Amino acid sequence: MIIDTLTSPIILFFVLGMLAGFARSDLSIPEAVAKGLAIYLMAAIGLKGGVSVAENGFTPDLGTAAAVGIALSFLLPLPAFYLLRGFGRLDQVNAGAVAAHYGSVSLVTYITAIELLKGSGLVAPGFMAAVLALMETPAIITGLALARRGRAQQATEPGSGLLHEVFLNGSVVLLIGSFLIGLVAGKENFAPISPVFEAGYRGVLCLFLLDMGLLASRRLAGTRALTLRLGSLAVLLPLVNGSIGVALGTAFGLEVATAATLGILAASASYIAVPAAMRLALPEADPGIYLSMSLGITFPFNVIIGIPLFASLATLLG
Amino acid sequence: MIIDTLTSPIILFFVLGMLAGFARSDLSIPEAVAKGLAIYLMAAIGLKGGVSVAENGFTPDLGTAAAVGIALSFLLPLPAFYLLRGFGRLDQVNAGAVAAHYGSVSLVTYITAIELLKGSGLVAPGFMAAVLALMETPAIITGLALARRGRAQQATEPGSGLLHEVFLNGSVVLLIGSFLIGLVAGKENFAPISPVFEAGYRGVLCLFLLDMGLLASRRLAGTRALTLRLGSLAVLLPLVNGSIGVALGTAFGLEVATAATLGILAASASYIAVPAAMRLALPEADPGIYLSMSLGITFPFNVIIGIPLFASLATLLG
Amino acid sequence: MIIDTLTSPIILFFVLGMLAGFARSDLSIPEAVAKGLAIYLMAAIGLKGGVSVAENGFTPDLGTAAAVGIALSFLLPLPAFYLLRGFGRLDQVNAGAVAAHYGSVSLVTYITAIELLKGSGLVAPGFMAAVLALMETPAIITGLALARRGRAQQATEPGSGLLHEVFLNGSVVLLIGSFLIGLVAGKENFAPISPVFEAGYRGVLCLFLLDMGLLASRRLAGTRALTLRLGSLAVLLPLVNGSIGVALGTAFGLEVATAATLGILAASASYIAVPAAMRLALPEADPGIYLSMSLGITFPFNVIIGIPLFASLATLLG
Amino acid sequence: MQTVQRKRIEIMADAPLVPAIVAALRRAEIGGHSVLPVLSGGGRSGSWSEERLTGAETKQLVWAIASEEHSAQFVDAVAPLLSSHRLLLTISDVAVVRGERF
Amino acid sequence: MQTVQRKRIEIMADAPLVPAIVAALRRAEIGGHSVLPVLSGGGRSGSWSEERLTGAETKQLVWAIASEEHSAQFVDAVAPLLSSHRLLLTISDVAVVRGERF
Amino acid sequence: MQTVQRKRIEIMADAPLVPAIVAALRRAEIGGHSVLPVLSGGGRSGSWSEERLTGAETKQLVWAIASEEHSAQFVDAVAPLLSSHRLLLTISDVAVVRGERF
Ligand SMILES: Nc1ncnc2c1ncn2[C@@H]1O[C@H](COP(=O)(O)O)[C@@H](O)[C@H]1O
Ligand SMILES: Nc1ncnc2c1ncn2[C@@H]1O[C@H](COP(=O)(O)O)[C@@H](O)[C@H]1O
Ligand SMILES: Nc1ncnc2c1ncn2[C@@H]1O[C@H](COP(=O)(O)O)[C@@H](O)[C@H]1O
Ligand code: NA
Ligand code: NA
Ligand code: NA
Repeated sequence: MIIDTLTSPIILFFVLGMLAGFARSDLSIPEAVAKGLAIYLMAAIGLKGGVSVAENGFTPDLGTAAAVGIALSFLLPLPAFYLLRGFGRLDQVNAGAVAAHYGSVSLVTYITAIELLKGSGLVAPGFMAAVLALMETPAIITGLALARRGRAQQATEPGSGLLHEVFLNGSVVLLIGSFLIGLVAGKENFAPISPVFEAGYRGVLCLFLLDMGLLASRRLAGTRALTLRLGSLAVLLPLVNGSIGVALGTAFGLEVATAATLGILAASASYIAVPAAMRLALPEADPGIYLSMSLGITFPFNVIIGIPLFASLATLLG
Repeated sequence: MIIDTLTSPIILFFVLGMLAGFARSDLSIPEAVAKGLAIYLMAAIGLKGGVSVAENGFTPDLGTAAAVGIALSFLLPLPAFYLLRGFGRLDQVNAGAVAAHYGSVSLVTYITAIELLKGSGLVAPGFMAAVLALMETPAIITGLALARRGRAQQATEPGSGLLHEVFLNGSVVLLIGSFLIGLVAGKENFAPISPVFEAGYRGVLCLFLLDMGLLASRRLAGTRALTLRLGSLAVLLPLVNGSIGVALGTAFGLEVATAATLGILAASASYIAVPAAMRLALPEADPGIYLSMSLGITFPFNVIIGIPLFASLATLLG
Repeated sequence: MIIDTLTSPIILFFVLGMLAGFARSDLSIPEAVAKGLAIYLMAAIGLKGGVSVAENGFTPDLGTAAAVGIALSFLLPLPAFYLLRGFGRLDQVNAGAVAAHYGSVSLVTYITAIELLKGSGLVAPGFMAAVLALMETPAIITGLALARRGRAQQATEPGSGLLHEVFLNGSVVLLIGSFLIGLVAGKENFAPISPVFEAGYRGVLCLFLLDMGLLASRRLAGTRALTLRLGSLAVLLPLVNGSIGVALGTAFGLEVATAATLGILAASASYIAVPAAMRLALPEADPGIYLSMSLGITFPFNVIIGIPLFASLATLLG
Repeated sequence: MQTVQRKRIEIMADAPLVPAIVAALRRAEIGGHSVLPVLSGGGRSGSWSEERLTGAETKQLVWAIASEEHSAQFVDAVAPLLSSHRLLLTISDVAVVRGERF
Repeated sequence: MQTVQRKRIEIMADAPLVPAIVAALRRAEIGGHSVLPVLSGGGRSGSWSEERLTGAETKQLVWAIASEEHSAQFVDAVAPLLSSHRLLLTISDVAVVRGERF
Repeated sequence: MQTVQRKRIEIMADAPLVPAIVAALRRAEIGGHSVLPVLSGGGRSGSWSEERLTGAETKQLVWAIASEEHSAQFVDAVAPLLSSHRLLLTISDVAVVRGERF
């Protein structure tokens, strides 16, 4: 499947972005357009997920995957935190901030995985879009608790802003909202809008991944904060988390494609929702560390190696 | 038809935007993207209108609808102005400014109406896109005359800028321009570009209405200027104007779908072209008032209740 | 073919943009959206070029066209420079800067040409997208050498930045990159993304040319630097360069469509990559001159007259 | 370090009014200006940040360097508009390097 | 030329922190503010310009005109946050034309 | 209110030249800078606002807080470029709160 991966235009555009970024080309996609593409992708996966649940009904798998996903998001920051403090030599605040990123999930990794899995015959059920949304925030709570453990809660402003940021952040609202819209509308009402949300999907993903490649390589090139130990952890953590995710999913009786997707979600690290929350709640943590790790290393690792790896693991165990 | 409306993804995205805005989620569509979507929608309805006239030729209905539309735009600000001064307790300048908004039309209400009407078998003729463009500006002239009546014309700069703003504002130029392009190109030349302007249309409209929902609810939540009386007028005025529009359209022998669309145009209130003109010509009028009324109340009212209502009224009278 | 041209929506949108710009309408496409559209168009022509070479294999024509194209880009600035100094009365620096623009190529002229030629049965081979990319930069080198001849190289900063700008500028990287992606992916892997990059292409081009029309006419209206002599050269240079391009292409045995496209590339003048390089390397040259000539006059001239003209010339000679 | 003393004029204004302000700058013989975007803001009439599609409440910041004499001329010309048009006009001192031409 | 002396407060801050700063301005009874976008920058912790999708490192410039008294009040309130939140807070003198209300 | 006196340097420059200016700031040991977007403008060579696709005439505003010494150093280094590159370079006084590190 790795070879399949490497002739997929989606991945090739990502690689092009990485190379252009490393070569310091001035190629760039305007911020507003990138945000627009992200909104489109979120609406599309939400809608398609909702429509597919409207077709197939609520299966027990849905409940299982959601429960396992939420548990993973809550718990994965714990081992990560100890690895980051011990092997990674981070202080408490930075270790908590990074751990939150690795417990949470990456939307783009998910979207890419769905496409690549489809290419090799593993069709993840649509409801995983809702599981994705549910896994975004629990890790933030665990990460903050770890970062602040044993310290008096500071009485600075952002407090209330944070809860808000966490539970009503744009991507969660849009994912869950479009999921519900897909559920209410059903296949018939989805038909007239499917030229945009279905047919256009993969092409838009190419352009979006071009931009992600540029972001990832520039982030890596511009960093001053990354040590060799942290770089290694940015590969080790997805391996550990992803394996746990696949194993748990299989153990709870999920289908191969579902378990593979759950593993990929567990392996992925957030670089949109969690950084914004951390900047607000832990401004003393260094964004250079958590962004370089999650966006600069873990994201490309997952896209190119992690996805086929966890797909194989799920097939093996399933 | 109201139930149809409520399972349409277009309306559901609007409702999602309203809810997200009221919950103060940080979900937002970048300004540049929203403007890009608006330009796309205007070009698409202009083109499709022109192509349909190229197909069907100039019918007498076209002339009738245009004439009635222009007359409505000129005259509807008059009763609105007296209601706003009397019941609404606004001063002369603000009443004139608001009246101009209600005489003019809302592009997005029109687009949404066309889609929803189509869903219930009422196909508005393509030339209504040109009628829409013609109805944008006359109300501005009446509104300004009302606001300035009895006062010496002030000799400040913007004067000449205004005429320009009114007659060459981007949306009028783009609507009329694409209408003419559609007319010249005809169905055959339109075919190669129809995947973008025809197939993509409804999906793009979903994303655009998501943004409009966000704008409308934030405008309403952020206002300090809205009284209960003005809020009631923001529901009463579209009811009155829309009924007049449908009745006149029917009286002049227009088809049911045409009369319904004319009513919806009359009921709709501008929130793009007219506010910009008012900011220039009547800077002392409070944008908090006219934007809250037209964008915050009248627009959602029309999208959810007004469109099916005037469609039923036209069917009844027709 | 000129009549075909004038009923094509692509050209009509360009004309609409020109008229709106001259009438000083406030119609405008947000910068970020225009850049997004440009990126889309570059990725699309690169991809389609690569896929077509993957289909048809590397033909000798490819090598010939590339070699002739590079030679043209290197050499065309020379006659242009002497015309600009002599007839145009420009100083050495400005003449060198303008000459670089006319040796290099315009992406949008190319894209428009491909579409219009296709309309009249001349299908340019996909590899011309790579030739386009190869022709972008050599002219910059010649133009700079001409501008600086006989003068000590100044020791200001931008030097190293320039090489970078020239060889890794975004459009070259994206064009060559997507060409290679198309080559690797081939027709089969291109199929799932073709709804975006193939079907959407012409519609997007309409919106992009609307913007180009606005830019061209505003550039022309806002200029203070353009003399009648320079204005005439902005028509003469594309005529000369385009004829040389068609003649050379035909002489080297290229097919009619290929020779026509080569001529159009030779006739076109850059207004994206070269101006940015000139601003860096020759900041004392006046952007008012080179942008008004290339974007304000030569670009519209080529789109409306040059393309059908060189197509006819190639058919005649071929 | 060869500098001249100049005034920096900054005017926060509604986007639709900016052309009129630029025209007033020209009439006061101020030869150059730049316009900076503003994302959001708040004041006595509430806060704005999302009305940008309508554009009616978007602000822009007009930024111009001018001599004391010209800036006084400009202020006198534009003062009547200040309250009716809700403009915020500030002036501060600034040293312009090699700035004889401004 | 009728002007009053005021302070111009400018705070360069991470975008997610701007609402908290605006709240602090309000608590110091500073009635208005504007927020300007910032494209890119560099400092001791490296340079940023392309992280904008994530938004975590994007800066914005909060710009407010206030009386000397109110601005001192604001600075005292916000000073503790300056280093933990990496804010850059500058204050300068400015003449506001017809500016009694600011 | 614990402040230090610093200089605010503002340079209006063509976007393609901004990296060179930032490099010059670094050479003058000015440790930080920010770049603000500019929407449009006008000067002796006409007005610009829509050339943004080509980027060749777009301006940006480089904004840096520095000590008097470093800013003088910077100005001396960059002065030769001012006219050939059409830069507008202004310097003004500013109080930086808790600003020892700038
Ligand atoms: N003191 C201030 N400092 C900075 N910007 C202000 C100030 N007062 C008002 N503004 C800006 O001007 C807009 C309109 O102000 P107002 O007319 O007071 O509602 C606000 O939304 C801000 O963007
Ligand atoms: N006095 C000024 N104040 C503010 N910006 C200026 C001034 N003069 C020039 N500029 C800016 O610099 C650009 C180029 O100026 P110029 O070289 O005079 O054409 C203008 O388009 C403005 O954006
Ligand atoms: N001296 C300065 N002048 C202007 N902006 C600065 C300065 N120092 C820092 N900044 C801005 O603040 C950001 C963070 O700075 P730092 O915390 O030093 O990395 C930088 O990326 C710049 O955008
Ligand atoms: Na994870
Ligand atoms: Na109306
Ligand atoms: Na050429």
